[in-house]
Order: sequence, then C-alpha cells, then structure tokens
Amino acid sequence: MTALLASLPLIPFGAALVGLLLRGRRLPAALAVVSAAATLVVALSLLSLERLERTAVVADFVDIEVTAGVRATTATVWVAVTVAVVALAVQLYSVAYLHDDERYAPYAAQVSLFTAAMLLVVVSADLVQLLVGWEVMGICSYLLIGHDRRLPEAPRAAVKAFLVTRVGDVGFLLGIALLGVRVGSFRIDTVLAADLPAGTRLTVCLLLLAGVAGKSAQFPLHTWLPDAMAGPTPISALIHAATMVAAGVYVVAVLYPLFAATPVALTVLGIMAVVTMLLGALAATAQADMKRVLAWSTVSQLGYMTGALAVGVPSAALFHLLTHAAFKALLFLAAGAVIHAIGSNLIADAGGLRRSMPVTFVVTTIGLAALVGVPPFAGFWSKEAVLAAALHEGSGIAWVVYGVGVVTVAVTGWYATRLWLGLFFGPPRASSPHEPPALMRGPVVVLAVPAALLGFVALAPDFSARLGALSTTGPSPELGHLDAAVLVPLLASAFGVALAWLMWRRDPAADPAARLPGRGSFASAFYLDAVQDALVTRPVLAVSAAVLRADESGVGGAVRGIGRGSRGAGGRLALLHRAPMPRAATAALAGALVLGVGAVVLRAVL
Amino acid sequence: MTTADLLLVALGAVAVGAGVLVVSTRHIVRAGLWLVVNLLAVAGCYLVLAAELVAWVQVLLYVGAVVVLLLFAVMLTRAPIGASDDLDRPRWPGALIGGGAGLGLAALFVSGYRWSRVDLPSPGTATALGEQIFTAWVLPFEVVGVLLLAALIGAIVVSRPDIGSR
Amino acid sequence: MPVWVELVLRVLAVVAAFLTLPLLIGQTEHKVMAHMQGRLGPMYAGAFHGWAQLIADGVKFVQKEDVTPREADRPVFRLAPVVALLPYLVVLLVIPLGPSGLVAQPLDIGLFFVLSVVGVGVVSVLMAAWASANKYALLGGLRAAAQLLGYELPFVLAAASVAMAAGTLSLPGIVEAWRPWWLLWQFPAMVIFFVAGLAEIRRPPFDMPIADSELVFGYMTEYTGLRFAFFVLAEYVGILVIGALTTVLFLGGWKGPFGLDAELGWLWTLIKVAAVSFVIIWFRVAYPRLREDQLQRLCWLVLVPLALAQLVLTVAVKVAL
Amino acid sequence: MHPVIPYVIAAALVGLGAYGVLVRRNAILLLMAVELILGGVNLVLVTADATVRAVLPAGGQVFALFVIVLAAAEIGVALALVLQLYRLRRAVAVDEIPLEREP
Repeated sequence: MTALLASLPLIPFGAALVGLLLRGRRLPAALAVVSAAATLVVALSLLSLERLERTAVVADFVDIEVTAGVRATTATVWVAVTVAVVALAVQLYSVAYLHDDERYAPYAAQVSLFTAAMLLVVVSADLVQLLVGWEVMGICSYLLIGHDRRLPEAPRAAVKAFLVTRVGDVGFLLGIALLGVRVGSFRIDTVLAADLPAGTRLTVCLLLLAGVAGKSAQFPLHTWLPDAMAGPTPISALIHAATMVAAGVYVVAVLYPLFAATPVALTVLGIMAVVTMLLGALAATAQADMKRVLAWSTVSQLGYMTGALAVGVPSAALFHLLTHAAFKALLFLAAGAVIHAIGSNLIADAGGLRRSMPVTFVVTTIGLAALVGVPPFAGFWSKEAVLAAALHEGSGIAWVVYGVGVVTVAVTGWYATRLWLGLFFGPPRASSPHEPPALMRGPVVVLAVPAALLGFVALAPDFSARLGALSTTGPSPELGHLDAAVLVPLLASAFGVALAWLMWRRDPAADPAARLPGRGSFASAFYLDAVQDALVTRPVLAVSAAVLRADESGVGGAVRGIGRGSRGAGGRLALLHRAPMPRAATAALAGALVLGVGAVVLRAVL
Repeated sequence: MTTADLLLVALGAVAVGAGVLVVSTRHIVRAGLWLVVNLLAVAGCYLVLAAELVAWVQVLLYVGAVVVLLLFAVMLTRAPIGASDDLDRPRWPGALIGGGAGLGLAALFVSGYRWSRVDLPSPGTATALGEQIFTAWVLPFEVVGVLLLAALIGAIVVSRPDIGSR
Repeated sequence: MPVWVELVLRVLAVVAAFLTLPLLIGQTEHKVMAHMQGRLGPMYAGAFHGWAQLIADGVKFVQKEDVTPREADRPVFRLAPVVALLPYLVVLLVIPLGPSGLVAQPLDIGLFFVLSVVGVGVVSVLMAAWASANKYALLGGLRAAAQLLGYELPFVLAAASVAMAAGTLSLPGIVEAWRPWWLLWQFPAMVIFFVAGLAEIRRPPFDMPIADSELVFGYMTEYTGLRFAFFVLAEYVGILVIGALTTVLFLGGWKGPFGLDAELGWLWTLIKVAAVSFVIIWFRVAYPRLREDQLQRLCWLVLVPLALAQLVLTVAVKVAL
Repeated sequence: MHPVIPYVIAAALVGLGAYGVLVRRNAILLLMAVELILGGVNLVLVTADATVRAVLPAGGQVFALFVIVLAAAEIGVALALVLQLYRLRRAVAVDEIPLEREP
C-alpha cells in the first residue's frame, strides 16, 4: 500500500524526467499517456484504502525533525483519482490539440511534472515535502502558461501567475516554518496533534491562508487566474480543474483541525470566500472571451469551496472540489473544442454551433448545467451541500456565506446561460465549424459522465464520513441530505437563467451582457488589476528603483571607496614591507628576540 | 664531570668553533667545509647522547647530501678561490641579535637545568626508533614523504625554466 | 684479556688489512689487466713476476716533489687526499670477517653506518676539485659530485632491500639471516648494488670524473707524489670495500659449502672478496667508459626504478613468507 | 651527564646561525647559517629526548629525524632558487635582489 501510494507522484515524475530528454512527438505522447494511465490505475487500485500514514525521519536536527512519507485517507485517494483522471484526459486531449506544436515533448513532460507535483501535495505526510510539490507546481504553471511564446500575453501572464502566487507562497513558507519550529516536526499528524498557543496558531493560520489565497486564486490574489488563460486550453483545464487551484483548498482541508481551533482565521477565510465568490461571478458575466468566462467562474466556484471551509464543513468543500474538477475540466476541454473549431476565443465569433457540433453541444450543456446547479447534475449536489452547511452552521459569517452564495447562484445561472446561448444558439457566425478529432472528443465525452452523475455518490451511506475523515475525526454532516431549503438556491438559479434567457430573447444576435448595468467594471473585474498596479506594482517599482540607486551610489560607493582606500593603504604598507631581504630578516629575528625577552621578563615580573 | 660530559664539552667546543668559522670565514668553500666539521661534531654529540640513528642519518643526509649540494652550488655560482671581502654586511645588528638569541637561550637553559644530572639512556637501537616511527609517527612520516616529493618536483620546476614557462 | 687490549688488537688487525689488501688488489690489477691484454705486466721488481712493483711505486711516489699550485687553496688541497682515504678505513671497522664476533667493531646499525660514511667520500672529491684552481679539476669534481649523489640513491636502495629481507641493519646479522636462495631473490639488488658501488668508487666504466682523454685527470690533475698515491690507494681500498660489502650483503659473507663456517668463515669471506675484486678489475678491461649523459641516464632511468621494483619484490616475498 | 652542556652548545649554535643569517650576503652562506640553526634545534631535541622521559619513547629523536629530512627538502628547493637567481643576475648576494617594483 505504502509503495503504491508513494508511486502515485513517482510515476508521473519519472515520466517527466524521461520526457524532458525526449524529442519528437510519438514517444513523448505515448510516454505521457501511458504514465498518466498508470497513475490512474494505481489511484483506482487504492480506492479501498481506509487510512494510512507512514513516515521516515530524513534528518533530525534535535530541535526539529524532517520526515518523508505518505499519508492518505479515502478522500485523499478520491482527490488523487480526480487528478489522475483529469491528467489523463488532458494528456490525451493535448496529443490532438497540440498536433502541430514542435515543443510538444517538453510540454507533455511538464504536464507530467505538474501532475506529479499535485499528487505529491496530495499524498505528503510532511509539510516540507508538501511544500516541495507546492513550489514545483508553481514553476510548472509558469512554464505551461508561457508555453505559447508567440502569443503576446503568454509570457506576461506566466510571469504574473508566478509572481502573484509567489507573494502568497512567502506567507505559506513562513507559516510552515513557524509551525515546524514551534512543534519540532513537520510531520502533518504530529503538527495536528500539537497543542499550540492561540497567538501562534492564529499567525500560522493567517500565513498559510496567504499561500492558499495565492494558489487557489482567492481575493485579493485571484488576479493571475483569468490571465492564465493565455496558456493552451488543456493547461487551463488542468490548472482550473484538478491541480493548482485545488491544492489550496486541499491543504486547508488537510490542516483543518488547525483552522477549526482558530475562529478568527475562519472568519478571514469566510470574508475572502464571499468576496471571491461574488466578484468572480460578476466578472464572469461580462467577459467576451469564453475561456475567461470559465476562468472567472472557477474563481467564483473556489469561493464556494473556501466558503464551505469557512463554515466548518471541509467535507462539503472537498465534495465541491471533486465535482467542480469534473465539470470544469469538461467545460474547458469543450471550450477548447469550440476554439479549435472556430479559431477564436471570443463568444462573439461563435454562435449557432448546436447543429454543427452536436457532441460538444451536449457535453457543454451537461457541464454548464452542473455549474449552474441544475438537478441532478453533479454541481447541484455539491453546491447544495455547501449552502446547506452554511445554513446549518448559523453563525454570523455563515449567514453571509449563505446569502452571498445564493446571490452568486443566481449570477452563475445568468452567465452560464449567456455563454450557452452565445455559443450554441443564435445566428451561426463561423464558417463550416466541425467536431474536433476523436482524440479530443473522447476525453470530453468521458468527463461528461462524472460531471453528470458524480453527485449521486453523495447518497452513498458512508460517503460523507469518509470524505470528512481527511481532516476531522468527528462526525461529518450528511452531504446528500436534501430538505426544503434546497428550493432557495434552485429558485435563485432559475431566476438567473430565466433573466438571461429573457434578455437574450429580445435580440438573439446581440450579447445580453451588453445591456448589463455596470458592465465595464464587471468586464475588468472591478478594475482590481489597475488597483493592484497602482497600489503594489508601481510603488514597488519605484521603491526598487530608489533602492537600486541607493545601492549603486550609497552601498556600492561605500564598497568601492573602502576598496580604493584599502588598496591605497595597502600599497603604502606594501612599500614599507618591500624591504630588502636582509633588513626584513633582521627585523623579523629582532622582533622574535624582543618577544622572547619580553615573555621572560613578564613572567619574572608577574 | 663524567666521561660523557667531557666528550660533550670537547665535541661542543669543536662544533661551536667550527660554527664560528662557518659564519665568519672569508673563504666561501671553507665555510662549507667547516660546516662539515660542525655537523660531524654535532653528530658526535648525538652519539654520546645515545641517538645513534640520528647521528648516522645526520652524516648520511647532511654531510653526504646537503653539504655536497651546497658546495656544488658554490662551485656553480663561480665562487672565487681565496678570500672575498664582500661576504658580510655591517656586523653589529647580526651580532646583537645572534648574541642576544644565543645568550638568552643559554641563560634560559642554565636557569632551567642548573647543574642537574640525568643518567643517559642505554644506546637506543634503531629497532626502537623504527617501531616508534612506524606506529606512533606513521602519519607525520607519510606527510614528510609527500613534502619531500613536493620539494623534489618544486626544485626541478624551478631549476628548469623550459618547464615553468610553458 | 682486558677490553682495551682486545680493542687494540682489533684495530691493529684492521690497519694491517687496510695496508696489505689494497696493495694485493693493486698488484692483481696490474697482472690481470696485463694478461687480459696479452702482455706480461710488471716482471722485474722483487724478482718473482714483479711482486714488489707497488712497493717500488710507493717509493717512487715518496721521492717525487710535492707540488701545490700557486692559486690553490692550500689547506684544503692538502687535506683532500686524507679525507678521501679516511671513510674507507672507517668502513673496514665494521665489516665482519667471520662468525661469532670476528669483526673489529660490531655495530647495531652497521649497514647504515657504512652507507653514511661512504657518502662522506664525495666531500674529498669536491675539496680536491675546487682547491686545485684548475678548470679540468673543477669539471671533474662537478662530474664526480653529480655522479656520487646520483648513484648513492640506487646504492642505498639496494642495500635497503637486503636489510629489509634480513630484518636487521647489523652486518653480521644480515650474514646470519642470509640463505643461498637469496642469490636469486636479491639478484637484481646485487647487480644494482655492485654497479652503483662501482660508480661510487669511480672505477671504470664509471670514471668520467677522471676521464683522462677529456679532463687530463679530472680532480687529480694537480696532485703529485704522496698525495696522488693516497688517491690511488683510496681507489684500491674502495675496491676492497665494495667487494667486502657485496660479499657481506649479497653473497653470504662467511658462509661456505662445507659446513665449516665457524673455522673457515674468514677464508670464505676473503675468497669471495677476492672474487668480487677480480670482477671489478675485469670490468675495467672489458667495458669502455660511459659518456656523462649515459651515466646519468643509467642511474635515473634504469637503476633507480629497478631498485624500487626490487624493494617491492622484497616486501612481497617477505610478507608472503 | 649534565644536560645543561648540550643545551648550551645548542643555544650557541642557534645564536651563531642567527648571526650568520643576518650578516652573510651570499645566499649560499646564508643557507649554511640556517643549517647551523637547525643543527642547534636538533641538538635540543635529542638532548631533551635523553633527558625527559616522554610518553612516547624516542619522540625527540623522531622529531630530529623529521627536521633533518625537512632540511634536506629545504636545501633542495633553496638551491634551485639560488641557481636560478644566479642564472638571471650573475650574482647570489641577497641584498642585491631588487624588490621595489611590483611583481
């Protein structure tokens, strides 16, 4: 079992190492797909796992010990299965999607590495080990977002993603370091069992939340995610569905006992969640680019997950993580098919694709239905679980989460409908669109199955308990339980869908978003990028310029001055030293004699 | 005064006398020859002090090799036969320091040992010394070997300009 | 017998050997060389086959004028022949003639003593060469110094090999430990020791320092009379010493074939020394003189590596036993 | 045996050597004076070996042997330098070596 668990990250890691050495297409493609499939098989074989924790001490510094090992529960395996499924789908899809890209081989290897890093985060039993996977994901996202160098925005977006997540990672690193130093170990079980003073715990939690906000694109560090659309579409699916953004939520779920004991941190998380949720949804309403719509919707859905964490139900968050991974991967891959067909990212360039791309139409419909929360699709169950959890919790922040969650459901319905209508209805605009090749179609269709049906697992008798066992030992609320409160979000989403439909009906050729009040601020996501630019980027650049100047003239000048001064002084001293050998020898021996006499005299005197 | 004392005094007188001549003679080659006398006398002191092996090593290495090398160098640098007048520079600093060092050390030794007496150890056999060198001192011994090798290579490189400049 | 009487007897015996044996070797050289060259050699002095030729030579040398060049460094010039002779005389003190203490002065580290004292001989050559104020003498002296310094290395190494084999530095001890099969085991060492020994005493074919066709007579150019005779005598004593050392170290010293070592040991030693001395004389007739560069090449490229290899072999066999 | 005798001889040799090092102009003579100092040091070591009963027997003699070997190495290198100097300048007087220029 331990070996199987350990092989989860190791298989794709090995594939990545080998793949980085390969050239061409066939071999890397085969390697990538086979390794992803092997990972999936291993993950599936682990499904019976109840709980496992096996660590070995790597280094013991007396005060602090670093371990390596694996830690897993059933929930871990589910997340791993999800990652593996999405990774396999992405690898298969990429073979066709990047069929004329000459840098396919490193791309495939990087995707494998990305997968390996995410799986490492998932199965780590040690925080340092987890951090390694966490950071490798950062570098992989940088590489993959910037894959297409010809696009003007790709390198910029890659750098942005890297820097913004890095800001959070600093907090994460500090949090882990503080935790490890205080507890004396980085082993997760030890850390969770430790009894920490409240102040330390709060500090640690807030620092960790910074990292989570960076990776999981929570307000205010969410700005990199929409820009990351510059990467190839399969990468978007990978980042948004299963890996990067899920990592933050997953880590909070794993370390949940720590947060559960720190209400202030949970409140902060809740505020972050509601802002992210609503902001993402509103921003999604006005995007012209279909991938950006999906990206903002990811931001919004991540808000649900963190909201669930904030109200104290990590099992609901993980459930939403799983379903969201399914339908969001599906949506991105389907969007990729559309882009592939019409050669443009813009909704305005699509339309009426219902007839020419029936398969894509059906799966996208399933995916959007799941996103909106139409019963019985997957998203309905998980979102319902989140909202029900917030309702049952009943504290102040839970009410806010619930309220904003319901509003967001309506907004979600609106933008999903707008996207659906914009893509598949109305007048056709593209010339002769066609279904994508089978290799792209296959993964999409396969992903449609969980997107549609995954929600029903919530009805399984011990599902909630097993999902909750990842982080809490106490009983977890029943996730598949439905009551009358379910009508509120259903009505809200129906309202959103109906509103969008009505607005579209008036002029099917026009974009409903054009008539939206506050459209400009929605489209630019409330100008947060500009705010960030003005508040952070520019001051930092100014300060760094000032520092550079100070360094060059002040510090450098001082160093150079000292250097010049000591050279001069040294030269003068060297002149003194450059005595002829006899004089030098006389001086040295006389010195020795004086010292010897001095020593004897001193001893006699003292 | 025992026999050993008498022998030491006699050999010491020879050694010191030869030493004086080494540093004061105006014939360069004779300085080397006086050095031979000095070294042989010191070797004699070693014999009296029951350090046979050291004595013979001194004869083999110093008289047989070092002094020969010195004389060789003297001859290669075209030292004149007969007295030279420019061998010394002003003597008083040297005399002051050398005399100071010699007298100071002598005073230290005298004050330390007075006229105390020790019995000489039985003549040390080479076996005992060899055992010591190859057990307790084997590492320094190896290091000395490496140092000798380095010195050998260094001497070759320095004295052959055709190797160094390449 | 009081200790001092015994001591005096021993020293007297050594002095006697020192005075007679070299003369014997010299006479042998005259006659052997002559016969090898197809002539008779000295025939008149002393009536029977010119046996007293060397005595006559000695008388002649004494009669000659003792010349010292004007530019020479007189004291050094005069001292050099004595210094040349002295080390060999001292070496004879420790050569064992027979078993059970038939040696002038048994020394615990006799071999080391011999090696170090033989090394002092170089100084005399340098003294003679430099004090003569003659360029041939100086050139010869430099050659001699280079040669002696160089050949000292294989000389010592070969001796070290046999000392390691015997596990002692004492000359009687080495003879005690010697076994006939060592002739095979230590054969390379013996050859090296013998050749390097020839070079040490500057015998042909290693007589570049006094190469008469190039350097007149090398460092001995300016010497006449008794002082010259001393140098010649030193050469013959050198033959004796090298022969005796080769005998003691490599040929088993007093050990003979008939099990009468205790009684006839001294005779075996003398016979072996005579045989080796004969070979040395033979070499002079048989081989032409080496050139200076050939000489150094032989030393550094043949003898030293061979000697080191012999050391390895000795250690290997010693450890294996 | 009175150890003070060899010790005083050694002190005298060291003093003479120091004097020689300082007074002699010829590099080779200077080296000879250095040998005097080393001889004095060795005499101290050997005398101490005979006088003091050390933990390791014969330590002083071993040290003396090392010093002799080091002296041999030193003289080899030093003479190579002296001969090179002679080749360059036709002189071996140490106070004629110019040191004023940067190397």
